[in-house]
Order: sequence, then structure tokens, then C-alpha cells
Amino acid sequence: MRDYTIFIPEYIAAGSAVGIIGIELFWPKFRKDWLAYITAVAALGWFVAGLFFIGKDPNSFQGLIRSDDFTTYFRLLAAGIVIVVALMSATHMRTRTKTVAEYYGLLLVAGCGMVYMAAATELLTAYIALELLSFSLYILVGYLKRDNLSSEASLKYILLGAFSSAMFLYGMSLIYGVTGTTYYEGIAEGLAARGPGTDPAVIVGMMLILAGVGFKVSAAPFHMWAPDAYQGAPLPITAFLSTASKAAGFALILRLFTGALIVDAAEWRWAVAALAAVTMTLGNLVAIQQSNLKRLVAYSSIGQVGYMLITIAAIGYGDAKVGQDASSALLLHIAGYVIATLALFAALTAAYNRTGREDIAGLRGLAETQPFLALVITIALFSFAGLPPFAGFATKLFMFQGATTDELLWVVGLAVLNSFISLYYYLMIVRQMYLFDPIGDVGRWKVSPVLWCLAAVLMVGVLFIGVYPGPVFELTERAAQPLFDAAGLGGVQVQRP
Amino acid sequence: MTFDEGQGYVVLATIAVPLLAALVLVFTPGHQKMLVRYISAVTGAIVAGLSIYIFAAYQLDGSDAQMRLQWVWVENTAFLGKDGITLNLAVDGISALMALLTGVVAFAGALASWKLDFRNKDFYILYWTLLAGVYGTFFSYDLFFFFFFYELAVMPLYLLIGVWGSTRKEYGAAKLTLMLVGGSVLIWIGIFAVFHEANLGTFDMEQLWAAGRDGTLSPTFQKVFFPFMVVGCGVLAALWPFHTWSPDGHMAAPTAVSMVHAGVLMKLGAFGIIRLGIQMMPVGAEFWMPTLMVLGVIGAVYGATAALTQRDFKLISGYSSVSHMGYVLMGLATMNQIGVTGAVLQMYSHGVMTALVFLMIGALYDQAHTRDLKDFGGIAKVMPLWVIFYGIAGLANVGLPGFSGFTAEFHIFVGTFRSYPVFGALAIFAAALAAAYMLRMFAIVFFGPFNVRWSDLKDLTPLERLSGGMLIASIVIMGVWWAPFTDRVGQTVTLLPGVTG
Amino acid sequence: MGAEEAWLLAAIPAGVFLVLALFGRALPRGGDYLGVAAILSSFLLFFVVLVDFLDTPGKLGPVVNDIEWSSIGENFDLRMGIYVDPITIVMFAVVTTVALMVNIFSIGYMKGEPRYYWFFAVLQLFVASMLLLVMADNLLLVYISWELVGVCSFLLIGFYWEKRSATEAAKKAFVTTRIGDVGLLIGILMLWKATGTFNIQEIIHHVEEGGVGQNYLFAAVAFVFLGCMGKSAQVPFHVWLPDAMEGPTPVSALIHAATMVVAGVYLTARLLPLFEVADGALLMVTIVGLTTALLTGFMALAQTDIKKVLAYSTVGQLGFMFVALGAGHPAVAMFHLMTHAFFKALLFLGSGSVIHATHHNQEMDKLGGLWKKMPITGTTFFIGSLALAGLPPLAGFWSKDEIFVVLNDKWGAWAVVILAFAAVMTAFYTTRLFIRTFMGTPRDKDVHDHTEESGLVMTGPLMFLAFLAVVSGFVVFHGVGKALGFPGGITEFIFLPHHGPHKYHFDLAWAAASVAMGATGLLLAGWMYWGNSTKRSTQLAEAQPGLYDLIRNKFYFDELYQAGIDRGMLGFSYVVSWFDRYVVNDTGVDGSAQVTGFSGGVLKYLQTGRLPNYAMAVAVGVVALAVVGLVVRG
Amino acid sequence: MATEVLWWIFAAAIVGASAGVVFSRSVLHSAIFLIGSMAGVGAMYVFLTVEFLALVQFLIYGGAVTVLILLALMLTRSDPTGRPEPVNGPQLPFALLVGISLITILVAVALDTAWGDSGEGPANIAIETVSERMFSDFGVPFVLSSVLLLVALIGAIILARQEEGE
Amino acid sequence: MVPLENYLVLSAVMFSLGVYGVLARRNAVLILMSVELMLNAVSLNFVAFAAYLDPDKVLGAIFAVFIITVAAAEVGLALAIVIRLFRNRATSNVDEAASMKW
Repeated sequence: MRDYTIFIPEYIAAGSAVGIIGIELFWPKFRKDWLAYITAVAALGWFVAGLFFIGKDPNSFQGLIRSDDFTTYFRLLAAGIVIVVALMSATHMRTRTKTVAEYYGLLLVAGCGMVYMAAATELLTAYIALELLSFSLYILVGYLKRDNLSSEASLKYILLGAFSSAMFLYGMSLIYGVTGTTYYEGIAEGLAARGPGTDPAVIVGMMLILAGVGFKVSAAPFHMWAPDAYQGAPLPITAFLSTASKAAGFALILRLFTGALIVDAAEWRWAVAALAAVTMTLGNLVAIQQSNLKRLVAYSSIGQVGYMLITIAAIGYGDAKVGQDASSALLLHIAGYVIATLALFAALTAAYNRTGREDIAGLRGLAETQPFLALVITIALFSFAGLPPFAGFATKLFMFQGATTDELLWVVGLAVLNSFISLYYYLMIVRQMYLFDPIGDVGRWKVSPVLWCLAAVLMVGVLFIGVYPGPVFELTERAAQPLFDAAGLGGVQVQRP
Repeated sequence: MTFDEGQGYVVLATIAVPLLAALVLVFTPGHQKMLVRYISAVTGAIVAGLSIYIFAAYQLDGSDAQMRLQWVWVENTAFLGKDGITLNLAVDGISALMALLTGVVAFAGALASWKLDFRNKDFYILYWTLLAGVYGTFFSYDLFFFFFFYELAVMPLYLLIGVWGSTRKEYGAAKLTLMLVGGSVLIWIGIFAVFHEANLGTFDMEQLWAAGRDGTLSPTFQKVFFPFMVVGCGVLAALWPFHTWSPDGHMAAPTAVSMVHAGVLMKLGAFGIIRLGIQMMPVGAEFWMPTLMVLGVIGAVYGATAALTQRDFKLISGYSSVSHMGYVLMGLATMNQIGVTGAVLQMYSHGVMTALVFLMIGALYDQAHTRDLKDFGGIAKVMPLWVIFYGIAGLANVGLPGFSGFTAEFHIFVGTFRSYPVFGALAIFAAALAAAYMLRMFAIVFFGPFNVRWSDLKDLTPLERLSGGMLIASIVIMGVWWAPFTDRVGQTVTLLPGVTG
Repeated sequence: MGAEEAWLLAAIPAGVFLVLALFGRALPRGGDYLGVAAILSSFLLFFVVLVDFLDTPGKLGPVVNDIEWSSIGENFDLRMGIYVDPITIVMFAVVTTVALMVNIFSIGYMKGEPRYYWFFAVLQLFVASMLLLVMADNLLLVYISWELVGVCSFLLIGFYWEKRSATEAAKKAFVTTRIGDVGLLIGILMLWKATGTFNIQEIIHHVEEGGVGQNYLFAAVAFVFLGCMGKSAQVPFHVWLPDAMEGPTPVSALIHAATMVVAGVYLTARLLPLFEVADGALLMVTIVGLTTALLTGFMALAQTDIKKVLAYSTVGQLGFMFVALGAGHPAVAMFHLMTHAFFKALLFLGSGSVIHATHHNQEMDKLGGLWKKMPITGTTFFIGSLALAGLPPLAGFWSKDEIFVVLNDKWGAWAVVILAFAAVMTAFYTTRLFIRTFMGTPRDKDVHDHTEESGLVMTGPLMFLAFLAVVSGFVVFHGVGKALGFPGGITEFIFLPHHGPHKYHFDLAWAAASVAMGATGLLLAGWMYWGNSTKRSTQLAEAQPGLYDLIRNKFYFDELYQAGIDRGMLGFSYVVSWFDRYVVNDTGVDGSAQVTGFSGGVLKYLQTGRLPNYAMAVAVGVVALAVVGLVVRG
Repeated sequence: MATEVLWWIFAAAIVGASAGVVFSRSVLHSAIFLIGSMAGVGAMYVFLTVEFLALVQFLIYGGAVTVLILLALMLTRSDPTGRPEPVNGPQLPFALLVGISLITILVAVALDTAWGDSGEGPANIAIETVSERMFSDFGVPFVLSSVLLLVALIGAIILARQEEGE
Repeated sequence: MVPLENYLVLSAVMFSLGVYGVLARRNAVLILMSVELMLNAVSLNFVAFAAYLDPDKVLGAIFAVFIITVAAAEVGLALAIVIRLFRNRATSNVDEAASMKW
């Protein structure tokens, strides 16, 4: 079946990307912040186009791409992230580089990459989509090219990215060798058809794939690039990295692991659980020692990845019902996490635009000079820590609850312990903002209206999900549904003992 | 709308009014400090009124949960089945009393903060948020909302203490917050385990309690996870050896926060032990209660002993809180009706009297800016009313008949004696120590030669008299005529699983 | 109107307490007239109760019954009631009479004191609590009022709180009795545990039925008795009472001589059936009483403060009462309680009159020769002293004499010898006190010159009490009793239902022995102190320096306790505080936080910033996963 | 038989050249070895009867990529004297260890797995089939990869472009 | 006839050598070359599987084409970044590009 309509939203995005690059190419004096707004509008169009796909019947494009609620969910998420990041960048990027059109164009392209990572049901497509996202990010991270840190971050990112995608590919090749196909459905059937016992090729292949996607979502020990890349990247890109890139990684993992590898879940679930445990512990412990905000957020998001990985392990341990519940909860958590992160970065960007400092002490006395930003930052951080009435509380609770199986209770316990540790370093930030007086000029200053509104809207979102998670949860449940109704498996798991 | 439904809305309003107040305050200009105060005072009055109504309207007809209001929040989504999460509010005898406590203390605390001038808007926003959390926890019959409100009550503390506190406030605030949240880590784990084990797809507490009673939560499971719940809640209830946030936290906290925290918040811990421990895992409770008894006794004696030589008012109160909460835990650990009722009464009693103590400490500290006992002497000369108020609080603390402390401790002692006579004797001994440390403080501070350094001290302000008077009234009423209290609490306690006659 | 209204006795003063505490400051004269009126009405009501009681032969027991107070579940309900029997009647008589006198006396004595209204207010509260204590039909109510009188005592001892010593004394009194109360509460709860009720009569009934094991009962009774010892300041709890003399003298008269301190005697008398059932309990009571009587007799010998002498004598006399109880005769104990209350209140008020007149001088070394200056006080004090010394026909003689009789009956000669020694000492120090204060020549001229006889408001009560000190002993006689409405005299009036009334009969031998004891002490003291001379006593002290120091320092009880508190309790507290700070908090709590932070500090160095190291992490991760997957799990 | 001998020769060459890439002391030599290694892989494709892929390999790798690499090497010569700088990092022993373990694992995987090999040997993969499948079935990856190339192009340009003041 | 395992072992060796290169070498360009070795090994794997196992015969080959494409693009982009870094820092030694750590 070739239904090209399913690509319409991305046509809009990619087309706009080209258009934006074209504008600056032919009209170099065009105001840079307007480019941002154009990007936001384009992404809004993309978002709106995505809305039409809600609830439509699943549609597969030649077995490569599936257009279903899962895809739509990530499409909306991607578009939303791009809107926010573009708006965030408007003032931030205006003075820092000569040209910004490519920046916004790549943002849109990266978003498309994310959507196809979620939509891909075939290894090659998934790989290319992943590289599309990665390539865009390599460039975006190094976009401040006169900045030493930015280019260093970019170099580390691309070399490690290439290294780990080689691993990823080797794993794919082994799976291909075993099953003779690269379609997820075919892989599942192929694995199921191989009878009892598991080949070493399958095990090692899965481990290599795990390393590849683990790198993408920055799971320890494949996380090392993240702090450096986060620190070197421009602030809005850091936001993008910690939201879109992670969400995309999980989208791919969900598709791949539920659609293809679920059959031999016994061979990878322990590894995912172990990775989850290591990741969250490492991320949170190291985060305590950070003084740079971006690095701190990087480690904190590594910790978050640890929590999210538990659900993947739960998919491996539980039956289809557990898997679906866990995935819905994971999607909900991703939504909450993304919104909170974006709120945090919107506020941080506003503060950074004013102070130019990205260490924690730079926020000193923010509650005096800009109480609204301090409030948004606090809310975002408390949401990460899982305190009510913010999104993190409800979503984390649902996610862990969804992931609780007899085998995984210890990881869940560890996760809760970790989110407690995380509270410590979040409080360190809150402390700077609220407990100390600002240095130097103590007058109030104004936030640019765009960032203000952005932060306000996101903050409301954080509160809404936290207080009334029902509607979003229902949506994410629908989004997770197709993973388990996928054709071929008919919702029944062919899992080996 | 039937009458009972209407009452459910009263319960809802009790939670909603503080939240609304916080919301209104968010949009109040920060420099309108008087307006902020009036809003808070009115809120406090309304909340207190609603609380008193709830307490009074609780029917003594042998039924348990009353004034129910149930709104479906999330259901039939993912692992949540029918009634997955409901905003299920109701009142039982225990929470009716706790509501009364909260109302009185909250109102008194709001008035006590009248003097506060530094960013008082922010202060009250956090203050009312905290109280909404407290009420929510007391009224929630849904595990999700129970925990939601429980954490909501803990969350504002860091800022309340960190920004408006005094001695070593950063350390105290961080330690307090982290320890309390650390405790809730265990509760989280417990909640996950319970939901998973019960496999009912609902957070509805009554269904989960039924699961605990009928063995859906297996005995082994209950034995394993009971400590999670109890230690988790116990941190907030200053369960020894997880109590050290109490002295430091109270030392750092501003007056109203100390009042609410020691007065109400610590009770959430003990309340949690009832709700999540005794009611949810009766078998586990039976298995673990002797251990809790030992810890409670240690806490009671240890706190009283440590308070004996402290030099800071708030440290004395901090340690005495440890001691008194030790009684609460002992009462709960008896697992008989008298002891558990006594524990609940003690929760109330300790709440009001500690609030009064902290109110008085605040009234002095605001003027003197020191809390070292040795700096004072003969304060009765300049602040006679203060001395009387504090004296009443102190004597209630000591467990003097006529004050609530006696009523509560008496029931606890009786209950403990019934099951564990030796521990009962130890607890009574600790009560004698309470007399020692309280009177030591009285002797040093109130009496003796007057230190002229303090001749400028003013006696209580009218507002402090009002809030103190309310608290004293609460103390005395329960101390003199405790039937209304025991009737309500007893009605629920007799229905608790595993609690013997 | 009858015995059913007994509760009003307590309620009226309680109400007046509230009025005075809240509004007393605003009332003219601090509302002292309200206080007097309240006590007076109680006093009158007492007669109503008495008449009703005497009119109804055999009326004994609960008059207000079973007010449901609270209940929990099905097995625990608290009921309150009032129980009036002859013991209660006697206590009513003592409390209301002495309280009335003290109240009137205080109007004069406390005149011009700061917090005048507060004094009267607390006095009302005390009277109310005390009356409640004696009419309670259950141990819970006993305990409640027991604690309340303790607080009143605390408040009144610390009335002059500007004085550090007064504050310390108040604290000491409260904490010491509180330690006894620990025992009392434990005992009460033990009895409750065994019988399931707090009602005294039910408990007694239950115990007499044999429902409680011997050892258990003994333990329970011993604990209860611990409370009685604390309240009645028996050795080793006696230390608080002399210090309690820091309070205003009327308070000493009322609380620390006549009423509150006898609460222990009252409660023991009330529960005596339990003591009788429990093996050895009576012996315990006797030994405590004897020890106290003896030791405090010694202690009183070397005191120079008027009130302290009286205080030790009070403790000693309480010991006498316990001895009577130990002999199993509540009637005798109550009889002595009553006479003692009157003459000791008289002595205290007399000393108060002296102190008031000499502008707060209570050191005997500065007084002397006051009889001429203060004839009424002197005379009444003389009567009181003789009564205390136990000389006929004063009240003290009759009651003390009877104690010897019953003691001999029960425990034999050894106990009598000890008690006789104490009685001799009592006479001795009483005489010493009187001589040193009222006889001889003034030792401090300045003090003497400014002394005047007190006004009628003070001497009136003295005279009334002196009258009682003379006549109250006669109620022991059948005839007097019959005239008053209780034929058989007081010892037949007061009895415990199961062993019937104790018949009093005058035994000349015992009376002679008793007189001899009193006379010995009196003559010895006269020989030693007559005529303003301290030569002989000094010689004696120098002859036995060790013994003198021992007595002078009250057998070092205070020092011993102080050391115990400082080294033991406070030391333990410091240890606990240290443990809490450094072990639990700094090591346990902060330590775990530091370990967490430190591990983060170590782990962060994994992030070396060098790309090959990062790649190494990825590779090692892959290899590790593969190895585990293939080898460990394979 | 002859094919096999030839295969072994090429295999040895590939391994040798690959080893040369990673062990050689000079970066330039490494680049030369890389050409050899890739050429060898191209030859392998011929053995596997995918001749067109061999062609692609020669053209893209042997041509474009290596030239690019050489160019980059020239551009980033830090030492103008041309003296070879130390090429190996300090973690070389560990790298060896990891390399050896990985070889062990992967070889074990290769040999230990029942591949379902029919034993027929490689079948010819016709270029027509490949192109047909590629454009009919794999249109989406194709389009995506074209966007990818565009992105790389733009990225390379904006990052490598010299700005004023450099 | 050469059995499939031969190709797989060859590929494994190449791949491991590449990994070794990435881990041991300091020059960014050399690391990139090592990555190319790894990617080549993967392509070889794919093609070998395609030729021996896949009834369809083409999937692996198509995969290889795409890998080559992506690899080429990656090299281009990476080299641009290396040059960028070199301009800023005058080094292509990855051990020296370590200003962000801990």
C-alpha cells in the first residue's frame, strides 16, 4: 500500500525547512528572530496536520512506515518540541551566529527524523531516520562554531555517534542473519520460528542493538557523550537534546522491542533492567556534584532515562497487558517530562539571556529579581523530582506502577530512591534562587513576552498533567495501543519462557 | 443532592478553600501586605469553621466513613480499572478529629504570622498549599490522592523554612525535606507493591483494605511491606531513629511553620501508619507491632532524656515532640482499642499543645532574637500572660490532668499496659521526665531573678492571645470532657482490623 | 439537699477559681472575699453533707454513681462517681475547716503582696482539687485530682518566683512527687489490668474475692504506695517538703501540713483492704512510717528555721499516720490525721504570724522573747506545741497514744521503741522551737523592736484552730461522739466494712508512757535551751561532731540526690544528646548524605572529557552485556 | 578451489590492511591502508556476486572517502615538520583487551550460530533486482537518505566555512 | 566454495580492529577511519547474509548501499567538524579536546 498522504505533515515540515533556508539565502538581511517565528508557525502547521491523524485507522506504508496513533503521538510531540525550541531560540540565537536559517531548518528536519524513528517498522528505515535526527543534532550542537565547547561537543558527539551506530548496525546484521529479514514483523516471526533455545547471534545482536539505542537515549554506560554535548550545545539545543532526542530514542525502542524483539524478551529484559539500574544511579549521583546547569540537567535526564528504561524491562517481563500498560504510562511520562523540561529550559534561556551565566550560582536570588522564572524553574525541578501537584508526580507514579512486576520491584524501589536523591540537587538550585539574595543590581527585570508566555503555558501544562492526568493518560493509552495490536502478532505475545 | 452528599461538598470545600486562598494570593499584588493578611485570616477562619463543623457533624451511629464525595478521576485506562483513581473524600472518626486539629492550628498559625513582613504573600501561598495537602491526606480514601496530598504537604516546607527560617535554616530545611521525602520513598515502593499485589486496578483504599483483610494481600507480602509503609510514614512521625529532622527542623522553622509542622504535619505520619499500615496490612501489623512498640518506647524515653539538657527552646520542643510522638507510636503498636484511641487523641493533643508552645516561642523570639534558655530569667515579670500560656502548654505537655495531654497519655498508658506492662511503665517514667525538662525550663526562663536586659519585652499581642486562647481552649476541652473525642475516634478504632477490644 | 450535693463542695471553689484567675486582677481587693465566701460555702455545705450522713444510719458508699464519662468499644468505659464514707467526712472536715481558716488568715498575711488575686485563685483550685480527691469513687479521678493538687502545690510554693530558691523548691516538689506518681499510675494501671475497673470499691471487692495473685497484688500495692510516699513526703521522698517552705506560710499550713501531704495517708487508708490482702504490704507501710518518723526527728533537731522544723515535724507525723495504717487501723490514722491537721495548721499559721510580724524573719537565731510582744500568737503557738509534743489533754495526745496501742498490738515492742524515740524527739524539737522563738530574750534587737501582734484577721483563725487543737482529740470518746452524732467516737465511726470498728478504750499505762515520752523531750529541751542559752547544745554538738554534721546536713539526702541527678540523669541526658547529635544525626543522617555526595564526587571522574574513554565505556558496556548474555546466562 | 585460495589471499590482505589502519605509526600510512582494506572488501563483494556493490565500494570509499580523509589529514597537520606525533592514547592496553574480547565474542557468535545455511553458496544478486527493490520497496529510506545527505552537505558547509576573522 | 562463516569471521575481525582503533588512537581522523572499518565490516556482514541466507537475496545488499551512503555522509560531516575544531584549537588530538569533563 502506498498512501503518500501519511507523509503530509512532514512534507510541511521539510518544505518549510527548505523555505526558511531559502529565505535567508536570498534575503540575508531578514530578521533572524522572525525566522524563528516562521519556524514556529511551520511547526504549528505540522502539528495541526498531525492532529488530523488522531484516531485514524492504522496504515502501513509498504511495511516500512506505520501511521498509527503511536506515530501521531510522537509527531505531535516532535512538532510541539520544535515550536517551543524555535521560540526559545528566537532571542537566544539572534546575536550568537551569522546565519540561523540552517539552524531552524535543521530543527524541523530533526523533528521529521524523530517522527520516522517512531513510525519505522523496518530496521533500515529506522536506522536512516535515526541518522537523520543524529546528523541534524551533530550540526546543531556544533552550531556555535566559534565556540570551543560547541565544536568540541559536536566532535565528541559525532565520533561516538558513528561508533555506536556501527555497533547498532552490527547488531542489526546479526538479527538479519538469523531471521533473514529486516521488517519487524518478519523478525518476530523469524525469531519465533527458530524453535527452542536461543542462538548466540540473537543474544549478541540484541545487546549490540541495545547499545545503539542506549546511546541514543543516553543510558549508562553509553551516556558519556550526553553531559558534554549538553554543555557545549546552545541552550535551546540542549533542551531539544534532552526532549526530542530522548523521546525519539524511546519511540524507536518501543517499536523495535515490542514489534520485533519481544519474542526473545527473556534474552534482553535483564539487560535493560540492569542498564536502568546503573543509569539512574549513576546519573543521579553524579548530578549532585555538578555546578554547571546544563551538565546538571544532562545528568538528571540520564537519571530520568533510567526510570523510563524500567518500563522497557517491564515490557520484557510482563505479558501483553503489562506491556501495554507500561508503554502507555511511559508515553505519559515522556509527555510530562518533555513539558517540564521545556518549561525549565524556557525559563533558563530567559535567565541566561539576562545573566549570560550557565552555572547554578548564576541563578542566585532569582526569586527576588524575577520571581516568575524562579517559580517556573522550581516547578519544573519539583516535577522531575516527582512532587505533586506537578506532572512528574502523577506520571512517575503511573510509570512505576505500570512497570511494577514481581521481578522488577527492586528496580522500581531503586528508582524511587534515586528520585529522592535527585531532590537533593534540585533543592540546591531552588536554594540558590530563593534562599540567597541576588548579587549586584537587585532590581526586577522583565522577561521577553515570548519566553514569558511560553514558560507560562508550559507551566500550566505541568500542573494540568499533575493534577488531572486522566485525559492525557487516555491519549497515551491509545497511542500505545497499536504497538500491541500490530499485525502479525495479533496482540498475542509469542514469548519464549 | 442529599444531605450526606452536601456534607461531602463541605469536605471538599475544606480542601479547596486553602487552595483557592493560595490561588487568590498568587494574583494579589505582593506589596499589599495588609490585604494578604486579611485574606489569610479570613481563610483561616473559614477553614477552622469548616473543620469544627466536620467534627461536630460526624455522626455517632456506628458507621465509619461519612460525608462521602466520590468523583471519578481516571478510570479504565491502562492498568487502572473501574474506579482506578477517584477523588474519594470521606471522613471517619480519626480524620474528623484530625480535621479539627488542623483547623484550629491552621487558624492560629495564620494569625501568628501576622507580624511577618518579608514576602508574606509567598509565605501564605505556601502555607495554604501545605494545609490543603494536610486536609487532603486526612480526607482521601484513594491511595493516589492520599499520597498526592501527603507529598503536597511536605513540598512547601523547604521554602517555608529555608526562606523564612532562622537558626541554620538551610541545613534544617534541607535535612527536614530530604528526610521526609526519603520516608515517602518507602511509601511509594509500598504503594507500587500493594497495587500490584492486590491486582484490583484501583487505588481505592477501601477496596485495598478489603484486599488486606481477605488475604488477597498475602500474609508474607504484608509482613514484607508493612515496614515500608510504617517506616516511611514513621519518618514524618519522628519514629526513632529517623527523628533527627525534628530538632533541627523545628529550630530552623518560622513560628507558623513550626506550629503547623509539629502540630499537624507530624500527625500525617501517624495517620499514615493507621491508613497504610493497620488498615491495609493487618497481618503485617500484627507481626511488626511489637517492634514498633520498642521503637516507640525508645523514642519516648530518648526524646525526653535528650530534652532534659537542651538550651534552646525549640530544641526542647523538638525533642519533646520526638518523645510525644513516641507515645503515639506506642499507642498504635498496642493494637487494642484503648491504645489506638489514645494514640489518636495524643496526635490531637500533641498537635494543639505543640502549636501553642511554638506560638509562644515565636512570640518571645520575635522580640528577643535569642532562644538560649540561659539568656533569660524572670520573664514572668514582663510577660505574665506569655508565661501563663506557655505554662499551660508545658503542663499539658507534662500530662497534667485537666489538659488534653493527660487524656491522651492516659489512654495510651492503659492500652500499653494492657498488652505490654513493662513498656507501659517505661512510658509513664518518660512522662515523669517530661515534668523534669519542662519545669527546668520554667524555672530558668519564667522565674528567678529578672534580667533587666529584657525590660523592653512586650507581652502577647491581641492576635497572639486570640490564637493562643483558641489552642488553650482546645487543650482544656479535651482535658476535661473527652467523651466527644473518644466517641468519634473510638467508633472508627473499633472497626479497625486486628485491633482488639 | 443532702450528701448527693457533695460535688458542690468542690464545684464552688473551682468556679471561683475560674472567676479569680480570669478577672481577679480587675476585682477590688483581688476578689479575696470571693475566695473566703467559696470556702465558707463549702464549709457550710460540709455540714449539710455531714448532717445528712449522720441522719442516715449505715449510710456508706456511693452517693453519686456511675456518671458515664467516656467509653471505647465495649470493654472500656470510664465512669465517674462520688463516694462518701466516714473517711471522706473526716477529710471534708479537715480540708474545709483548715482551708477556711487559712483563707481568712491569708487576707491579713498576704496583704500587699503582688499577685494577691492569684494566690487566692490557686488556693480555690487547690481546695477544689483536694475535695475532689477525697470524694472520688475511682482511682482515675483520684489520680486526676492528685495531680491537680500537685500543681497547685507547685504554683504556690513558687509563688515568690523572683526568688531562685522558691522556683527551685517548686520544681523539686513537683518532680519528686511526680516520680512517686509514676509509681501511683503504674499501680493504678496494674490494678485495672487485674480487675478491669478503676472503681475503688469494685477493686477492693475483686481483690477480696481473691481475684488477684499475691505477688502481683503486692507489686501493684507497692507501686501505689510509692505514689503515697511521694505525696506524703516519706523517706526517701521527704526532701521536697522542707524546701516547700519557700511558699507563703498559709500555704505551708494548708497544703504542706494539713491537707495535701496527707493525701498519701488518705489513699493508703482508702485502699487498706488491698494492703491487708497483699502479704507484707502492711509491714512495708509500717517500716516506711517508722523510718520517716525516726529520721526526720533527727533532722528536725538541728534546724534553725522555724518553718523547716515544722516541716520535718510534719513529715514525722505523717510517718506516725503511716505507722497507724501499717498496724491496720485506718481509724487511728485518720484520727491522727485530723488532730495533726488542726494543730499543725495552727503551728504554721502561728509561725506565719511571727514571720509576718517580724517582716519575714524565720530564723530562730534572730528571734526570741516574742511572747510578750505577741501574746495571742504566743499562747496559741504554745498550745499547738504541746499538742504536737503529745501532752494531755491536747488533741495530739489522744491520737498519738492510740497509735502506740495499735502498733503494739500489731507489730510488738520493737516498733513501739522506735516510734517512742521519735515521739521523744518530737517533743524535744517542738519545745526547742517554742523556747527559741517565744521565750528568753530577743537575740536581734532590731527585729524585736519592730514586731507587733498581728491583727484579728490573723489571730482569729489562730484562736479557732487553737480551740480545735484542744478539743478535737475528745471526739475519740464515746460520749462526745454520741453528742455529735457518731456514737462510739471517731474510731468506731471510721472503719473498713470488713473488719469492723476499732473500739477505743483508755489505757492508763499507755497514757502514762505517752506522757512520759512527751515530758522527756520537753524537759530535755528545756534543760538545754531554757533562758536563751545555747551553751549546752553547742557542747553537745562539739562532743559529737560527726553525728551533728550528719543531722545538720539531713543525712546528706539532698547531696546524694543532687549527685544522682547531676551525674546520673543529666549525665545520661548529655550522653543521649551527644549520641543523638554525633551518632544518629551526624553519622547516620548527614553521614549517609555525605556518602551519597561523595560517591557522586568519585563517579563524576569517570567523565574524563576524553573521547576514547567514552568510547571505551560503550565498548566495555557491550562486551559486558554480551558476556553476561552468553556465558553467565547461557 | 581456486576461488577459495583467492578468497583467503584477499581475506588476509583485508585483515592486514585493516590492522595497518589501526596499528600504523603514521596517519598517512593508515589512510593508505584504509584504501587497501576497502578495496579488499570490494573484492569480497565480487566473491559474493554483488558486483555493482563492489563498484560502489571502489568509487565511493576508494575514491571519495579516502580522498576526503587525506585532505582532512593535510588540513589538520598540527606539526609543520611532518614528524609523526604519538598516535596511540594511554588506554591502548585496555583497547587491546576489549578488542580481543570482542573478537572472541563475535567469532564465537559467527561460528556457534546455526545460520540455516543451505550450503548452496552465494547466489547471484542481480543489479536490476536491487535497483527495483530499492526504488519500489525502499522508497522511504531512499528519500530519507537523500534528506540526510542534504543535511550533511549543509552541515559540512556551515561548519567548515571560514568566517571573517579566522 | 567459501562457507558463510568465513565471511562472518572476517567481518568480526575487521569490526574488532575498528573498535580497537577507536579506543586506542588519538587522532580524530584516525578514529573516523576506524569507524569506517567497522561500517565496512557491517556491510560485509549484510551482503554475506544476503547472498547466503536470504531467499530474497537483495535486502542485505540494499542495506549495504545505504550504509555506504550514510558512512560517506558521516565522514564528510565529521571531517568538517574536525576541521572546525582544528581551527578553534589547532589540534585534532581528541585527548586534547577535553575541556568539558566531570
